[in-house]
Amino acid sequence: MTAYYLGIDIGSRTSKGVVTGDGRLLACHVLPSGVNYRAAAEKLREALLGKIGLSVSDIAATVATGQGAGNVPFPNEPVTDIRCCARGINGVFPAARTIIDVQAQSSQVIRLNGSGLVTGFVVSEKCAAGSGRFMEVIANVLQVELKDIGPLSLKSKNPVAFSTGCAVFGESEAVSRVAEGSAVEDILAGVHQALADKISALVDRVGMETDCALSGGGGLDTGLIRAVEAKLGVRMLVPPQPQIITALGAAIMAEETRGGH
Amino acid sequence: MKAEPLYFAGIDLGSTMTKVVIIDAGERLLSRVESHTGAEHRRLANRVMEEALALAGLPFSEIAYVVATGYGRINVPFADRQITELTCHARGVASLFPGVRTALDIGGQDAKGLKLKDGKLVDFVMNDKCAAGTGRFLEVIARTLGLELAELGSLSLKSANPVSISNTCTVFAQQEVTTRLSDGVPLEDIVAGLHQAIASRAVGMLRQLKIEPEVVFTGGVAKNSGVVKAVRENLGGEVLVPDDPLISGALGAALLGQDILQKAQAKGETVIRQERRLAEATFFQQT
Amino acid sequence: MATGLNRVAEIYADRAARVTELKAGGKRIIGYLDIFPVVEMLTALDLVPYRLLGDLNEPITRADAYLPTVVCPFLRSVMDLGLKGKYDFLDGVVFAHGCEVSEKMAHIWRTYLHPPYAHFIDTPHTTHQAARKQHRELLKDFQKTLEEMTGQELTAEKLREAVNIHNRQRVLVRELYDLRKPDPPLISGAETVRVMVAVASLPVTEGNELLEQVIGEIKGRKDGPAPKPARLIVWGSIIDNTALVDLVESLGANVVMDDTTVGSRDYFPLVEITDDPRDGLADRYLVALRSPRTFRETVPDGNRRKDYMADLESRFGYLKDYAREWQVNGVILQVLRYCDIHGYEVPALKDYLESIGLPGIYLEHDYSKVALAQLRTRVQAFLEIIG
Amino acid sequence: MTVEKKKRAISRLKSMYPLRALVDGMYKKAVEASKNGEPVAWCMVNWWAGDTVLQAMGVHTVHPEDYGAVCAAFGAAQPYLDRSDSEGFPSHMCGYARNCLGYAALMQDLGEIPPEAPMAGMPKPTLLLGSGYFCDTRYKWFQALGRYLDAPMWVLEMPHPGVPESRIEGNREHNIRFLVEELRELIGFLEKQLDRKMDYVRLGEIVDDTIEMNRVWHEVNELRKARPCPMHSRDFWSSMPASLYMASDPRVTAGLYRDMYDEVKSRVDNHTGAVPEEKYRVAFAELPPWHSLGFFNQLAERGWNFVIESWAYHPPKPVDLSGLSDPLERIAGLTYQYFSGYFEDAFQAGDGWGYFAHPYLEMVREYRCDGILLHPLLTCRTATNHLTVVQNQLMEQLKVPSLVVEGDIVDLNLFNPAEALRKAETFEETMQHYRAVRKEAGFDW
Ligand SMILES: Nc1ncnc2c1ncn2[C@@H]1O[C@H](COP(=O)(O)OP(=O)(O)O)[C@@H](O)[C@H]1O
Ligand SMILES: Nc1ncnc2c1ncn2[C@@H]1O[C@H](COP(=O)(O)OP(=O)(O)O)[C@@H](O)[C@H]1O
Ligand code: SF4
Ligand code: SF4
Ligand code: SF4
Repeated sequence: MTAYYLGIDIGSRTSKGVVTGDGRLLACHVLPSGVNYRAAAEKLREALLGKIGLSVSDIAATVATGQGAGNVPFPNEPVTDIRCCARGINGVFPAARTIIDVQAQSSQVIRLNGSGLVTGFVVSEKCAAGSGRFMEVIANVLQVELKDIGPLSLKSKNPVAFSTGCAVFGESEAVSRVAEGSAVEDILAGVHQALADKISALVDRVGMETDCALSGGGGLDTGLIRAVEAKLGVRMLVPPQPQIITALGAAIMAEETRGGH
Repeated sequence: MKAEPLYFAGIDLGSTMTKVVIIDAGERLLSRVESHTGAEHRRLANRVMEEALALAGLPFSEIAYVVATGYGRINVPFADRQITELTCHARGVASLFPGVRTALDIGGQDAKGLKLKDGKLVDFVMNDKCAAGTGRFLEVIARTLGLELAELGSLSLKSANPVSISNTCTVFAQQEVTTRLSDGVPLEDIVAGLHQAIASRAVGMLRQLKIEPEVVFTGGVAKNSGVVKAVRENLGGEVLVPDDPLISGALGAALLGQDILQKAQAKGETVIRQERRLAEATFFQQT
Repeated sequence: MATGLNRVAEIYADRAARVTELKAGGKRIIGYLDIFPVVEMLTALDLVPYRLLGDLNEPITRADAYLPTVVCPFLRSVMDLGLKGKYDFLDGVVFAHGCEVSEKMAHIWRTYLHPPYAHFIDTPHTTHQAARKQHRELLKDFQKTLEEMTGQELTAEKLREAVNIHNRQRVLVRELYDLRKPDPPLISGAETVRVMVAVASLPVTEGNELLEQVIGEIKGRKDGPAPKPARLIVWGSIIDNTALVDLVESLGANVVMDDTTVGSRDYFPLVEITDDPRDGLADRYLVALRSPRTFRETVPDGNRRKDYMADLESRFGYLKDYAREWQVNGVILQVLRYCDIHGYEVPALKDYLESIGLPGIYLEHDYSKVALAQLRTRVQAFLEIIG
Repeated sequence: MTVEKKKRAISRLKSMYPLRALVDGMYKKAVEASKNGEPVAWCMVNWWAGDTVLQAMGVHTVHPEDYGAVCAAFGAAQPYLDRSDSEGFPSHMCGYARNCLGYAALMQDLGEIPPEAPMAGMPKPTLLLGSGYFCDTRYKWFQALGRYLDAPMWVLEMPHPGVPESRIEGNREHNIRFLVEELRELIGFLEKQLDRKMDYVRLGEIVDDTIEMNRVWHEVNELRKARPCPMHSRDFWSSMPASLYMASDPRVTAGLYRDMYDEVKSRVDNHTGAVPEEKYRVAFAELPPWHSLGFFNQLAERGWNFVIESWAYHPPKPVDLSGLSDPLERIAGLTYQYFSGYFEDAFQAGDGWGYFAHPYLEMVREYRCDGILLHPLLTCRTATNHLTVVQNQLMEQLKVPSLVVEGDIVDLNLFNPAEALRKAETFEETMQHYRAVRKEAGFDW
């Protein structure tokens, strides 16, 4: 009989869940975390089980991670998101030795070995100007959908240089730039560059070893990926669903902890 | 010889609010106008000026001197002189509260501490890198909570139990606030907590200048009675707030205009002035 | 045509150009950090002393893995340039115990960059008799490693000659600074920075020639700085780039004097020629150099009590003289973030300035263009204060 | 100190308490002495050198550095830090210094010891004794105190052996001579200030007792190589000031360290560890977050045992100085040993990064550490400068990973315990990984 494992990643913006069985990804789901992490976790589990027609009792083990892991109301093993992320990427790209994980609240750079164990890491300050939230803030004020920011930004010829390092002031600067005639794509590209600069400073602190992967919601943003690649001078491995990598890793960890028994 | 018209205008093109003040030679306030600086207005400082002139019932040509200050001061084309907001605020404060030696100004984009001696600015500190600790922080939160800025103060005064918000970053605090609300924390406790956070940052900065009571508190954020209370608690001393805290910079600018003209006249010098023509202003420095 | 100043501009833009030429011609170039390595001993052995400086325009990327972010950004920049190979042409480096971080960086530098020759002088922090004696001993140690490296003997004769040439440079720098005394000054603050940086990038004799040429030109120039209401002195952490001075001068002030390195602080004191020239050198670098990193006794002889004002006078009195001679009406106290040596000095210096009625403004910056731009409003407000 | 209600995950040594009490008692003694008109010095740690001299001359001492840690642990530092800020001292400067400058400013206002000062407070000093070793703060801070205190100041100078230049012929000799002469000049200063003469016989005894005290203290720490480690860093930190600050007659202190030796030895014999289950042996660098020591309990619950910490607070490796008749030469010898004994390896390896970082290699190797917790301080260059080098070298040479947790010694606002714990949890995996790597590379732990 197949054992099923659940990985739950309650991020500050989005909650991600994954079910694995026999070492394969069987289902995944993403929903907004909202203000109630408990509810988000419940809904996530429901949706996942619904997708593959399983019930709670079919789940052999659950690992919860992310900012809201402490609020997950059903039995689980908590594991830090850095470890889960490393396992997740290892599952997809075994050759990856460095991960750039761009989440809503922070960015982190993780070094890992061939078994997906974390061998070093560094976490950014909690400043929105260095995380995925910067993109959201700007996208929101420019009334661009998140999914469109990447493609738009890639069209830019003249990225706007921001005069501030703060996401909030950056927001008003973006508004003024538009009012003064700057193109939306140039502003987006400017933010991508600003973010890539911060990320590259983080990378310098732990060092980079190729292959280098990019995960987290930031991995959905082609504009950011290109900006980081240009800055670091290497190609990024980006999984098809970068946002669920940490949840996938959590499921893998769930399997590992139970695997032997 | 034609007598000089003796009216002075100060325009404070702030990051959030644009303020214009017109005074006469007796330092009487003839008109004051405030308007959101907003993206489109940033280029249109002249509109606010026009409005102020209309209110005062004066043609532009009657204004003897125009001083521009604030974040966008460099680009007010019709100003005769640009003076930093630090000097202008100090001048405004000195006229409103003669003898005061320490002032705190929290505006939309920065917080400043001013040190005065004999009515003149002698030292200052400034915090302008991060929105946390500025009026912008409160704007963002008010927007999130669907509240008017003007409501924040009285609401927070109801709180007996301010909660502390663990995120310093404005953006993340905004999110934390929503989470706290959904946890059932009363709105007023959250708002009061935010006011405390702003106040403690501001007072921390102000401390870099040996504080000499009493402290005057100006800038848009001083309109918020909750922050005023928190600043008072943090300082452990009296805090003076002008009736119209928003305009102290513009007022100071107008007064400085008068000072400049008087000084020049006393020396028998002629003052160079811009053509009295309203024109568009841009916000960013032109390169 | 202002060929001297043009030459200055060229060297300032590409500091290494001349020394790499010399190196190709067989000269050995020795880098040194801060103002405490005794460069005369290099010159005496026909080695070219070359000052290690940072680059404000180059973002610090590599240094993060070797020096933490909470230390002097200037030193981080120097380290960063080293790691990026910008100092690979050096045949050796000399460090001294300037400040805590510069000392540590010396060791980090030799660990990771493996210079062919490296020497660290553990310059004492006090001017006690014991410390002076120790400093002389340290210079003997330095001499040993230099002689070993060059295979030549450092004779008193050669050393005396080197002292003379370096003293000549110091006299010339003073002459140059004298040209800042008139109102308006004949040379701007930013130009002075460029000259000083250029001089620190050349062998001493060439530096002297350049200085003579520049002084000649400036004396006769018509296109000097315009008069401005504020005449300022800049005090504090190292200035090896025109950015800050440019900013200040663009806002309506002339910077007419400095108490920083690369500037009056390292060039003004002369070396006394002593029987054993090393004695004069040891005392000049330990006692005569006026850096806040060197501690001087706070109690006048025979006294039990310390008098704060007397202490201030003995620490900062020379600034009053500068202010008088250069007709200064304001002081910029600029400190690089995390520079403890200068940071601790700020309140005391402010006390002193207040006592002599000179306005001062404290500016902290982190050795980057962005940070400097944010200082604009502060500088402007200060100039308004001076009025 | 902070009260812990729960059953502690770290089992503390009973013999630690009297040692800590000695240091705490210094404040009360100094306040008494000051009332009686006896001289009191505010003293930077110039390790044993200056303190032995002061003790022999009957000068009472308090150590503002220790007092910074005390204020932090009592949660009493904030008003002093605020005051320092308002005096215009940049806030990125040493937390101990800011605490002390704020304290001195307040004391000057009040004309007396601030009433809420922890312990008995530090009385107004007769002398300020700074030092030219280890950090610029040690003399710049004391010099800055001149704004508030009229006590004359002396800076005791020390050379920095332990660098490659120390091997130049004759260098050792002139360094020792320098130390001795410096001490003589200090004594001259004290004699003039205090109008009393140094009693060299008494000094000789104190110096010998100090050497012995350090020897015993060294032996205690040697025992910590045992598995499981019988003594946690927290006990070290509580006990170290007794030796660093010459808290009492060194003979008395030596007796207490001997008691500690016995207790630790019996734990070793009984295979009793300082934490219930020693899963990870961890080293610590440099200074701990005094305000949040509870953090170590949380880690202890996860099986982290802190088995060794920065060499800089450890006594010198024992050295035989009995052949030197001049007590000043013995102090110089001890001090020189302190700054060079840990670097023999560095000299052998011809390493330029010698004295400030190299000893960590030996430490981690001999105490068989799985990892090291680096605590860079935003306010202290000395304890932070070299940490990246330590991190790089431990990895390169020993395959031992480092965990970096930023914080501060005094300023609570700069340390985030939740984030620190998240990082620590992740780091466990890294330590496990490198265990395997070391095994493969032929290391024996
Ligand atoms: N469709 C998308 N296109 C581009 N970027 C996206 C998209 N969706 C999310 N993002 C980015 O991902 C970030 C959220 O990342 P995520 O890893 O989900 O964060 P968390 O785990 O903290 O909730 C957002 O801030 C945004 O920058
Ligand atoms: N009616 C009000 N009640 C409370 N706060 C207000 C009110 N109006 C403005 N503010 C606050 O004042 C800030 C703007 O202050 P101001 O001094 O005008 O700044 P600036 O000069 O940078 O535009 C806003 O960010 C807001 O927080
Ligand atoms: S700088 Fe802006 S984005 Fe960064 S922490 Fe401050 S408010 Fe947040
Ligand atoms: S600026 Fe300060 S920290 Fe930097 S090298 Fe100079 S003295 Fe040292
Ligand atoms: S070593 Fe660090 S903590 Fe200690 S006194 Fe010096 S600066 Fe302060």
